[in-house]
Amino acid sequence: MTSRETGEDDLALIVEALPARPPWTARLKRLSPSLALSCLVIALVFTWTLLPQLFTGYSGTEGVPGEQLQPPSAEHVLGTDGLGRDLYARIVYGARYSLSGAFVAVAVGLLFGTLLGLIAGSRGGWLEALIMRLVDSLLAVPSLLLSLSIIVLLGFGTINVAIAVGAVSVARFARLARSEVVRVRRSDYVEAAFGSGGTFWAVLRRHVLPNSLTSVIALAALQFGSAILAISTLGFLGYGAPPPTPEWGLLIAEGRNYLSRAWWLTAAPGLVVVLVVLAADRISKSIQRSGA
Amino acid sequence: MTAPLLEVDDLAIAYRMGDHEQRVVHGVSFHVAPGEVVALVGESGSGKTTTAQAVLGLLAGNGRIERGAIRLSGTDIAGWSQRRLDAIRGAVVSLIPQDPGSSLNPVRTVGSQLAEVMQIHKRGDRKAIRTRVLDLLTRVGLMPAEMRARQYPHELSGGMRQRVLIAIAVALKPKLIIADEPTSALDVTVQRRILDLIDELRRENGTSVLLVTHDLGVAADRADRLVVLQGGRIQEQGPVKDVLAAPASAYTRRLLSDAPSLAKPRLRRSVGGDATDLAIEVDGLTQDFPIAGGGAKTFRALDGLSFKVRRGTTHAVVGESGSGKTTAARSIVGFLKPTAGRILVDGMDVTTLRGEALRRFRRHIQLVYQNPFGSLDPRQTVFHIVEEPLLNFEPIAAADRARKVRDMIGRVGLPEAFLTRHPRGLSGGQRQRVAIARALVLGPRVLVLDEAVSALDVTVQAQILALLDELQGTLGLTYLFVSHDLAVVQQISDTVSVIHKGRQVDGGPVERVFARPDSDYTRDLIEAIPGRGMPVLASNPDSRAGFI
Amino acid sequence: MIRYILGRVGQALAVLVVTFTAAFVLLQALPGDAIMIKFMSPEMGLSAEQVAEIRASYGADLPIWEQYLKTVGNFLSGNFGYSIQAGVPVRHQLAVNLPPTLQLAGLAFLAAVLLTVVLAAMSNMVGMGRLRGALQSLPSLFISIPVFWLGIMLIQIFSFQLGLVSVISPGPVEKLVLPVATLAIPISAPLAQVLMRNIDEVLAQPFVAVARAKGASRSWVLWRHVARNAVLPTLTIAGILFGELLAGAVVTEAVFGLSGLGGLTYQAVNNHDTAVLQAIVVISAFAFVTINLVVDLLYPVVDPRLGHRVATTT
Amino acid sequence: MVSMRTILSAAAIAAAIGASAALAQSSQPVKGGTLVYLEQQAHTNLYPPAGGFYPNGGVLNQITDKLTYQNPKTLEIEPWIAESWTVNGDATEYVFKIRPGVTFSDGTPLDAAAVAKNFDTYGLGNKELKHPVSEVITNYKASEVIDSLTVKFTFSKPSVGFLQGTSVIGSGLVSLKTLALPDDALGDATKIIGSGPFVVQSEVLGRELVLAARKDYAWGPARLAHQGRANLDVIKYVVTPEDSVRIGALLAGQAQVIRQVQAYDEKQVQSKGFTIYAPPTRGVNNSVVFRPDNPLVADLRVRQALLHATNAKEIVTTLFSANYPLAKSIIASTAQGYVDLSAKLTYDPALSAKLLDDGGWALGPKGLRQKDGKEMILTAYESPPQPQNKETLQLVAQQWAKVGVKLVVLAGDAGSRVADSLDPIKTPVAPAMVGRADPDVIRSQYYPATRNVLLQKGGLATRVQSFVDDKLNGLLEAIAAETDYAKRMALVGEVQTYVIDQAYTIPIFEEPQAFAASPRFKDFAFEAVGRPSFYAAWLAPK
Repeated sequence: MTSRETGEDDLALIVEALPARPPWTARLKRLSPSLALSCLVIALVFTWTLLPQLFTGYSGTEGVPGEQLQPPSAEHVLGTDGLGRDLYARIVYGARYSLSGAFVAVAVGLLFGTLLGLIAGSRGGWLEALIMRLVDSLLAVPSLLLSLSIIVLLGFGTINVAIAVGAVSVARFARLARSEVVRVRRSDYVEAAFGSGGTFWAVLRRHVLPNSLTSVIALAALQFGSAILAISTLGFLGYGAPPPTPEWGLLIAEGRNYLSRAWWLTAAPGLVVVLVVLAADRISKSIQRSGA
Repeated sequence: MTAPLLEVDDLAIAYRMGDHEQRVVHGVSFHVAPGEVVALVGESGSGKTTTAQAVLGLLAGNGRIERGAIRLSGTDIAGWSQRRLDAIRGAVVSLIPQDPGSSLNPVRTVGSQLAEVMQIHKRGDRKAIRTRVLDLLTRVGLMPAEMRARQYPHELSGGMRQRVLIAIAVALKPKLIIADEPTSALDVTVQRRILDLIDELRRENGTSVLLVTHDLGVAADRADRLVVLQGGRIQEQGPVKDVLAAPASAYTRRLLSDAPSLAKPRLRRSVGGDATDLAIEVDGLTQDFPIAGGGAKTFRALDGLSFKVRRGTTHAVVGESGSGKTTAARSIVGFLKPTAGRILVDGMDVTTLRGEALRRFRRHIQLVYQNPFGSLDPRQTVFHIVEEPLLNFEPIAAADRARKVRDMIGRVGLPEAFLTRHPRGLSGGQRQRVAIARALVLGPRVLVLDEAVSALDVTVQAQILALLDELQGTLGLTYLFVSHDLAVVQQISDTVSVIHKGRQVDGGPVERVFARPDSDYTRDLIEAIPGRGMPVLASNPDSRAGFI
Repeated sequence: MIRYILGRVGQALAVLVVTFTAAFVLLQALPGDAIMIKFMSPEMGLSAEQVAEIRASYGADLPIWEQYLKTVGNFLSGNFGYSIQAGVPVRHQLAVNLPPTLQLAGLAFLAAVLLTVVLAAMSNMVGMGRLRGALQSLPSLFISIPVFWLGIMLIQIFSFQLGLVSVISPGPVEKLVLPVATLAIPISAPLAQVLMRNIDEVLAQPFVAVARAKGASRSWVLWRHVARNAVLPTLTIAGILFGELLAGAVVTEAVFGLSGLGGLTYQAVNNHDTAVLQAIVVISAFAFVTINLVVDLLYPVVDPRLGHRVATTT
Repeated sequence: MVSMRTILSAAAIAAAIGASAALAQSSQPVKGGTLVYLEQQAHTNLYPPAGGFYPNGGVLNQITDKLTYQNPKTLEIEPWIAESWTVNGDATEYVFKIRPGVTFSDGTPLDAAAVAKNFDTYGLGNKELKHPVSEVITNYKASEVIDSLTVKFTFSKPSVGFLQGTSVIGSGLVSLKTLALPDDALGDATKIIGSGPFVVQSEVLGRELVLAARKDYAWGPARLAHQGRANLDVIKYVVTPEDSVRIGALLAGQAQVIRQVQAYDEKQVQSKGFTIYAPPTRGVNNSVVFRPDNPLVADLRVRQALLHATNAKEIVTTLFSANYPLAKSIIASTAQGYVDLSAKLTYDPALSAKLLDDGGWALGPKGLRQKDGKEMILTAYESPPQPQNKETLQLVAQQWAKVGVKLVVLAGDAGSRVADSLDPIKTPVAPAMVGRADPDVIRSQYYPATRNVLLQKGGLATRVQSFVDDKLNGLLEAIAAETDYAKRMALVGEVQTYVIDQAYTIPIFEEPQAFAASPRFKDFAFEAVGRPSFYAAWLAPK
């Protein structure tokens, strides 16, 4: 059966009207405000991780006894905590731990998950069956139970917590990667690549990987957000990084005890987390679209 | 003459693309008289479908009528709210859509979807509607109606689905039917029956039809008047006879000349040469596929296909969907291992090749795909697409590679500027040229073209065919041309095999087969080709130039 | 079809076995064990010999593989072992803790589905043009809020500030309002996102245009054509969400001081009470595979197209 | 018989907590009503000797009676289930006369036989049933039922602490049925059959526990103002781990009493007209102890340096309130035998720095002390049950950092915590406290065979290499054995001085049990070490 791509050509005409690759200024112009804002948020948070001292004069870990539990004020923008530590400073310094944590988590999931999915999707056969059953059983164990056990196993600390969170997301990445690889493998251009004498690995490298990665990257951006949340949840359950690490999840988790006395201690970090996760989510969506 | 049923007056439509608006229909005006069939003819991007959607009030979300009027029996409905339009849609104006495959809700029975149009417009009670449904199904030739009514779309063939959609369109005896490419997704034989059915029904009810099509042949056979659109502007309009006889606009002339037709002279006479120098020899090719979930049961897609192709000639494998022609192509290039039979390409038996040997064999024979949108990696630039095959064999210096690629891009008639483009920046024809360049860059002796021009507009199609012809001349290539379109086949191939349900029903030199077919099936195929009544214009000289 | 079903069931069993074994190995690897934690804590003041005896009495001194076989045997005979920390058979603990969690998770899931449908429907209503964006970004907001934080906030606002519901000794219904909300909101987010995406995809299908061309109104099309087509693929993520539900339950139960599987899990991990954990893993794995099995087997039934196509749960 | 001087001295001491209990002696008690009591943690095993754990004590104290009653005001030992008693000269024989007509809630009589069986179990443990030995009973030999209401206990060595030991929650009397159960069946409160004013009615493990008043209860301690059955009908224990939820629920009127009110919440609770109760625990102060087996803290100078680097005053003023008095010794100023050692507990960074230098710990780069390549990095696990322990340790870490010592505070899961706490290498430092109104508490805290906080060799901690302090252990044994009260108190003083001189411990504050209660809740009383007693309590109508 033949099918006609109606309308495709006049679209092509429009594209031809533009230069092959629009200059970044042009692309920036077409950036939607919400996306721009999201990028801004992430960018800011990143600079926090790199040069916290630029953003605050206070220490993120050392408190000033006698200045504890002060409400937000001129010298303490977001108030102080039970040890007289400036909350804003703790949030700024905490970015390093939260983000690195989230990064490690995503990296673990991305690396192992994508690898498994790639092998399963491209090799197929019994190997695929085996891998996917393993992935399923990973999903079958309640994520929290899994990460808790892993932490107990590895011991406490930012990185271990991150690994535990990442291990849980391996399954998601694996499944997505596999389905993407399978999709790409069915495409004509992959067959054409084989048809022009391409070896398995060459085709994998040139076509399958780059084309299946878009949605995987999108998922990564999404997971980045949920990793921060997962880490904070573990902090709440007492499985977070050891004090006085100003990791955001810990801030919310510790702050909640003061809720009836000092609301700002959980409200402020909570808000920051929500913003960052929202931003990650928004960026993930736009990556997804750009791929489609 | 009577007052027009539909009057489109200076209609302009624009689509929102990101932050700016892109006008695609520029002040189109035409009318449809009661009982009349008017064909909107144009290639992709001509704005014909957009115009039709506007008449139904079903523009895509980002579409907007900028100005102009759409008068239905005198009243302008251009500004109407969806709510008001709902009242006339289906009852006064109805639609026969393009792709029967996806135009029916997959999870509801055809009966319920046919009944729905009557429920929406509250025509009769349950019982009345049910009997009407059965009548309609019977009328469009879906029998036994009771059984069909209970079936789901996926249980029907393309033609049957289109009949259901026709039944839906005529159910309420509307004044106007908009048929948007009603048969372009169907095989020619089916196409003819469907078009006949539409004709009968509209005669019965004195319905007017606005026939939207890319196929001048179909328009010529079925319409009273033609409206030729290009780039959202009307090139010319008038009674079919006049327009075809004496096209006023150059564009119409071009369309006429480029439209493939049996009556046309062949592009080239078949070469003489050594009858024993065979590029391809297929002998008793048989291919079985396991039936999914059917255990050991298998389905025979090809049954003992045999033919020989002399070097430097073009052999066509013709058949309708499901005939097994694509299977044949894929077996010959070595993507499928045949169940039985022998395939010699340049004297090598493809069926015996495995692993590395098969990989090396690839450089002898290349495949060009039907869909130029799916066969190019969206992430590669034209340069990398064409370069890639060179990386797969003996290493070649980067400079040489670049030279080869440039050379090849030039040969397929694309400017070097395109090397940095990505496929999405190219039109369909351009993409197919890139695909051909990729196929040829390894310097194969044999090229298998699987419906390689079917997805293209006639003008583009003509250019690609011309290009292929030229390349064959200069490079002495052998083509295996797989197609459903006899007209095209007749134009470019020397020998042909007609296959039907996996079996070869006809074979031999094109002239012989087309003049004196062995099988009734071939005869039907030939008769079904639309546009037999069309006048013949000499092939357009500027076809070879230009790369639109 | 039969082969498809058998294949599916086989896969399910495979997953169960793999999960069981993997969990057993993981749990054995945990540092220290319940016996040490309970009997070597200073409050008990036991001598080393006494602890050794206790260890033996639990069969905790057998080699790993023997313990593994023993555990497998026990589970097959429906004996989930003995919780060292609580000093009661695991079966009893489950009997106490499973029902409330199932109730909570079940209601939360329903609430989430309801919320999802409302969101999806509203964002596709006509005249929602302005609100649409907001409604569609709501799910993103939902997944961005830490569950425990949400819970604590809901308590503070609805129980302590407004005094609408009591959290300490509430009535049977009252008891569930806030926890269900806390659990449902984050769960509804992925559902809503998938559903909305599917709806948009289906709306782009030609058959929708055909339905409109019949004169069907937007909402008619939404309910009679889009709904079913869009909901089907959404179903398939139910399996994934189950895990999320349990994770959410741990936190929710901790915040609201409810008894349930969540709290049990947390306590068990905390005290390395491997018998309990093994049982929880098996139960949730079982639930997981059954849910997915049901979805997979139902899918072809609900969707006539898939005579035997496999419904993926991603 | 306990000498007069105890009572006097004790009376003086007791004044402190008198205040709280005395608060609401006014208007007529109301019978009936349900009390909702919010606990921070779920009770664990309710084998009475495990009553040292606060949530356990909070339950056991309502459902069991004891042989004797220690008056929280005077600390004098008064009759309760035992009408009278005699002790021989060297405290190796105790004879108790049991009050007639007392029954357990299962109807069985609380007689000499029952008491004997109870103390045989507590004193010797029960291997088959895995019942451990009670830490409050030492040198227990045997019991002898003289007649149905007279029982005699004999000891291998003098056991002076025993009389007071019979008054503590850990010696709560339970029915023979209960004692016949294996230890790990006692996690279920409904299995604990006592003779107390309340009876366990129902329980949701780990979440909720309902006690009902025993209508026929008529054997409360004779000297109490309140007699007969308890005023309240029902007590509902709800385990509510979330601090904010406990406070919120109390203020919102959803509960009447909550345990563990953090110091930072006291102000606003009182400002809303609610009452804070902070009975002292009279035991070993909330402190930081060292594990000298770990080479890093083996050197006395290092320990002393850290002692002087710790600014306990700052901790108390920053994190706590007036209810948390600054520690002046290793035991509370309200505990027996306390001596004021505040002179030795000075905050003196200069001295501390000097001591470290002398110890060969020179300031390295990044301000961390080093000695032949090793850095001075210590590790401690936070102890969740102790008030703001995480914050306390963080503050300590901050203070130690000033002298170039790094303290890593871990928030481990219970499992890892217990495991690591038994390994001096993993945990050279640990937070510690224990509440019990008897000098013997010091022994149970430091003695290798019991809590062994210093991790000496000979205890459960198998990873300990060599560290043993025979002088300390000798003193501890002496305390347990010494029969003469004055000599005993002298020894207690000696131990305190020794422990501080050795800088085994850095005392921080005297830990109270902080409760908050609605103004409607009256006659809220506490036993000697701060466990709540709801026997006399009552709820005023709204």
